[in-house]
Amino acid sequence: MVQFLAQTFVNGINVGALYGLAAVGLSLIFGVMRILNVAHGEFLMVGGYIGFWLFKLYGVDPFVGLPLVGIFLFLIGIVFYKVVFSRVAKFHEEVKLKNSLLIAFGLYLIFPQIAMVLWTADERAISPAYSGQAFDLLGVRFGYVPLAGVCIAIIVILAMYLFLTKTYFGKSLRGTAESWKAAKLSGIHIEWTFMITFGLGISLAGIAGVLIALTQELTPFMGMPWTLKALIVVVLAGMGSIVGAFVAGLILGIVEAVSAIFMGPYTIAIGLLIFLIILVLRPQGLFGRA
Amino acid sequence: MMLEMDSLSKSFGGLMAINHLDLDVYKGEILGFIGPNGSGKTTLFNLISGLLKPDSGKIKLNGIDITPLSSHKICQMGIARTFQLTKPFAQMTSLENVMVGKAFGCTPTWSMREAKEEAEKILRFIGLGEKSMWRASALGVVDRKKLETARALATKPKLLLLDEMMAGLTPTEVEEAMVLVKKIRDSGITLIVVEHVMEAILGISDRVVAINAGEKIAEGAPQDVVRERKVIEAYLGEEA
Amino acid sequence: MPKNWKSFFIFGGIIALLAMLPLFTNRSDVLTWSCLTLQYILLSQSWNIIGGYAGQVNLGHAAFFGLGALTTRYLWLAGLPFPASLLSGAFIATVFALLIGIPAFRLRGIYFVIGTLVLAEILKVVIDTRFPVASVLPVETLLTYSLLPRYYLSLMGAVLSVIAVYFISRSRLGLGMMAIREDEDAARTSGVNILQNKLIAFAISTFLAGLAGGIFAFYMVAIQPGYVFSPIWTFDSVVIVFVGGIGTLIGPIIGSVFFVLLKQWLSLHLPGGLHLAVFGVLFILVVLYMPDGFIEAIRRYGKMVTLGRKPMVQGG
Amino acid sequence: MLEVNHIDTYYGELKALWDVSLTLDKGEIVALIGANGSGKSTLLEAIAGLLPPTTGEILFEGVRLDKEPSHRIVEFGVCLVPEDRGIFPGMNVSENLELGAFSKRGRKEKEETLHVVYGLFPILKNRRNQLTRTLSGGEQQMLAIGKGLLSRPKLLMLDEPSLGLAPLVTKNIFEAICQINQTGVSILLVEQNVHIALRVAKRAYIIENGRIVQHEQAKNLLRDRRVIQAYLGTHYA
Repeated sequence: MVQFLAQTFVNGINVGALYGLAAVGLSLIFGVMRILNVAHGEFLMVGGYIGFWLFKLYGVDPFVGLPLVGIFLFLIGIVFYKVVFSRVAKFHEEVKLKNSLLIAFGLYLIFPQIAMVLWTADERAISPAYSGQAFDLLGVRFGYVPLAGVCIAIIVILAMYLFLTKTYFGKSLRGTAESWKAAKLSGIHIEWTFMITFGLGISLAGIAGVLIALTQELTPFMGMPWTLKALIVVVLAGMGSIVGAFVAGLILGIVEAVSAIFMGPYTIAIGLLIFLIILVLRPQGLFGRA
Repeated sequence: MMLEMDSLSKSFGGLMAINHLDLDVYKGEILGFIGPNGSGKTTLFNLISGLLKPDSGKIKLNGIDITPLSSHKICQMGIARTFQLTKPFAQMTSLENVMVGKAFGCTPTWSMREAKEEAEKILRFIGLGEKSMWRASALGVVDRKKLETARALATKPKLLLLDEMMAGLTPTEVEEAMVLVKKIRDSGITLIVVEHVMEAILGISDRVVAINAGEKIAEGAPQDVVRERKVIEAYLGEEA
Repeated sequence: MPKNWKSFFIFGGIIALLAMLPLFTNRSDVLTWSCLTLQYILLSQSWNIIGGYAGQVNLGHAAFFGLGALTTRYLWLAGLPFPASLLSGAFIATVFALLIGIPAFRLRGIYFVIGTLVLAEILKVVIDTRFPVASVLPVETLLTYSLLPRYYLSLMGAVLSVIAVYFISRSRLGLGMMAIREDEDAARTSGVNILQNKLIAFAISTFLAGLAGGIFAFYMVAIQPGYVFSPIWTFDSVVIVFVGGIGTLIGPIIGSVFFVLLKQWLSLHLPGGLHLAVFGVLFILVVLYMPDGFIEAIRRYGKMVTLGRKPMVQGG
Repeated sequence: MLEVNHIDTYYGELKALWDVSLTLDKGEIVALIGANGSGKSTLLEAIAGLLPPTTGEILFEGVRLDKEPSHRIVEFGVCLVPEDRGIFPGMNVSENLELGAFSKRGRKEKEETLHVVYGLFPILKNRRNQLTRTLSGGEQQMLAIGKGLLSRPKLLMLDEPSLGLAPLVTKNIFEAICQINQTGVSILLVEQNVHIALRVAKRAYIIENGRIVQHEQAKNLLRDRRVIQAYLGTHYA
């Protein structure tokens, strides 16, 4: 029984780390730019498929491909910022929120269709030779690939955290998030900050996508469910909190894994319901302040 | 006595915005309310109109405790207000703005025709008759202030709170506004007026209350209050 | 008021023309497109009430469409007369809206947006699990299936929604809704009961959405229960309302016509689902370059001086 | 040093400044006086590039500022401490000061300036690891000015530095402002406390409804009946 629970716990963490990673990018973009990118999951899907291509077509090991995908998605993010979101970023808060939602809807229409053409509707996965291998510790099974996923997620989020708190540029991102007006008056180039932020957020989504492709399957329509997961995690954590987003991701993963034992197929609904209840009782998030 | 405030307190994160304030407003008077920026005037208006709830203390309107009531109830009981930074319904016409006050205020009506007629009357009274079909977003600062007052009047209040209605007006406009305020009072409405423009406060108030840092520092006839040393120091800056 | 009479005549004329459409043509594609357009008018107007007039960006609209569709479908196939099934569906949607309305309206801004989106997703997941199998019309119904009653029902629904929005926009209720949309504090201190007003708006909006779902359930030969709860229904409504002109009577009508026709036209000329992608691109362009929708663009183009707008002094 | 020539500024469709002109010499303190909503803050925002003027020009040491973005204007040595203080409430004091020196100009001499600021406001040094949100109003204003100084401005624009502060704190802030001025920084001051403003300033402009209506030596204004009536209250006459 203890072993079973421990195993459930580990499985929950494996998935939860990915939730956290998917959410961090969304949280970063919202925190700094006040743009709610509900197409976040679409970029995550693109990242997953690029990793899949690198592996399938060129035999690049997914863990080697990871940084490549990160860089590529960063560039994609910058292009998308320049072409569409930069025009929205200039508006007032409310108009900005509304229009960023609408644009993301548009992207939500575009991405799955293009993915269908490029990669067909079949379920895909990145499955290197070592996937599925695992070791036992006290009767609990640890898969190498999921474990690596958790480690990478932790490293990426830690790096993100250090970047934001220790580097000059990172601090300027946080400053912009606090007040763009004060940031402008401090000599921070907002346009530039926004562009880098958007690139970073999308890059994080891409990395999450590759890790997801290693343990779950890719489909052209995976974007929206993952966006929802990321949104839930971000709201639980409180908008804009990076480490909080990761912790909230873990919590969601564990809650889902545990409730799967009792609720079977209704697990996802339970997770969402818990979320809604927390949202109504504590709109500022578990780790946010009022 | 129309409005009674009894030991009213409100703090924001440790900062006392209103500190055990006792204040009475008498029926039919114009009460001038002065104090430097950040002294708690707007907070007090927010408390009276129910947008904020006090940490302690009571507000009574004609003897009835209105502290626990929600804003719309308070409005329907006869307290209307304007906002210092005007809050027009931007995408609606001036007429529609004022109709909201009539349709939902103290004498609510379901008849849009009645609301419209009343709103037109009030707009003419306030001097916006010709701009009744303008969108509020297209109005200038002065017109927005007038619109704000018209909307409040349309709720048919017994007590009207005017928050810096004259800020940014030219001297002529201030004089017009002073006449207007007196006209409102003569129609039977009690007023609390927050103003920075000293001339106006002295010209229209029957009584003046000065606050600083959330506390009442003086109360009485306008000419006396502005002569008190505490007021001069707080409001006009210390003569060091 | 001659101006009003003119609009009434135009409106009546259009309805009459639409009612006679089946006399002019029996091309099933024309009727299908018209059916879809009319259903979209109903659905988007229903969103327009809560999103456009009351200003609450509800992204859980699919939940109410889905509840209406599912209830109507199952009651109808279980033998209840169709009109009763349809009304029950709309009724269930409304009841659900009122149940969740009070906690939901505690949420502001972005949280309301996310909360409603997640709410619809919960329903979708539950329905997907509970009703995994598609509902197909029984053979005897299939044999007598005709587009004509579906067409007239859609027309009735669309007309009803337009009339509803027309009266709301000219009523005390609509006045209160718009005031809430523009500034809650100002509305509140002018005597508007915010929660009550939002709930009424929500009830009307979801009733019409449930109706739209019911009509869709009547129209479709086979329905995957989870599909009617898909966020795509919400997105379509939002897209139509924004493209046409949010918070206007005509906007959703123009938006629906544009949406259905363009989508159909694209689907004829492009392979696979690519028409959706092109539609997405077009939509983004509209959002970027016509932020107030067609109605405002036309108005601005037509005359620089309109109701309540000063002539622009400067170019921008 | 600063020359504002006939600028007009709009908020959307609303005209906020009408043909405003103003000059400021090196080392001067100039005050802008006017009622709420008269356009004082707008003028500062226009100079800082937050709300660029539609017509007219703004020259600083001979360079056109009106076409430059805000972050470039900081590089020229013009810094605005806005009415809401322009600090980052969720970051601590030293992070705020660090971001104050974000410009290339400020970063070069960050350590020395920091030293100067801590000398001017010793309390900030004690509180350097505290979240800005938890500071008192006076400390926040000191931080705001300190943060402004870290960009090494030649011209410091202060919008209502005494807002919401107790008289004694106000006095301290203004003493600091005078000290800053003595180090050679020119100051453009918007202040509701007309007494203090006219006492520290050399010259003052009076602005009404977006128009400059009077321009005078500060000490003359203190004696001007009209000004006294309008802004100090009639009883003073």
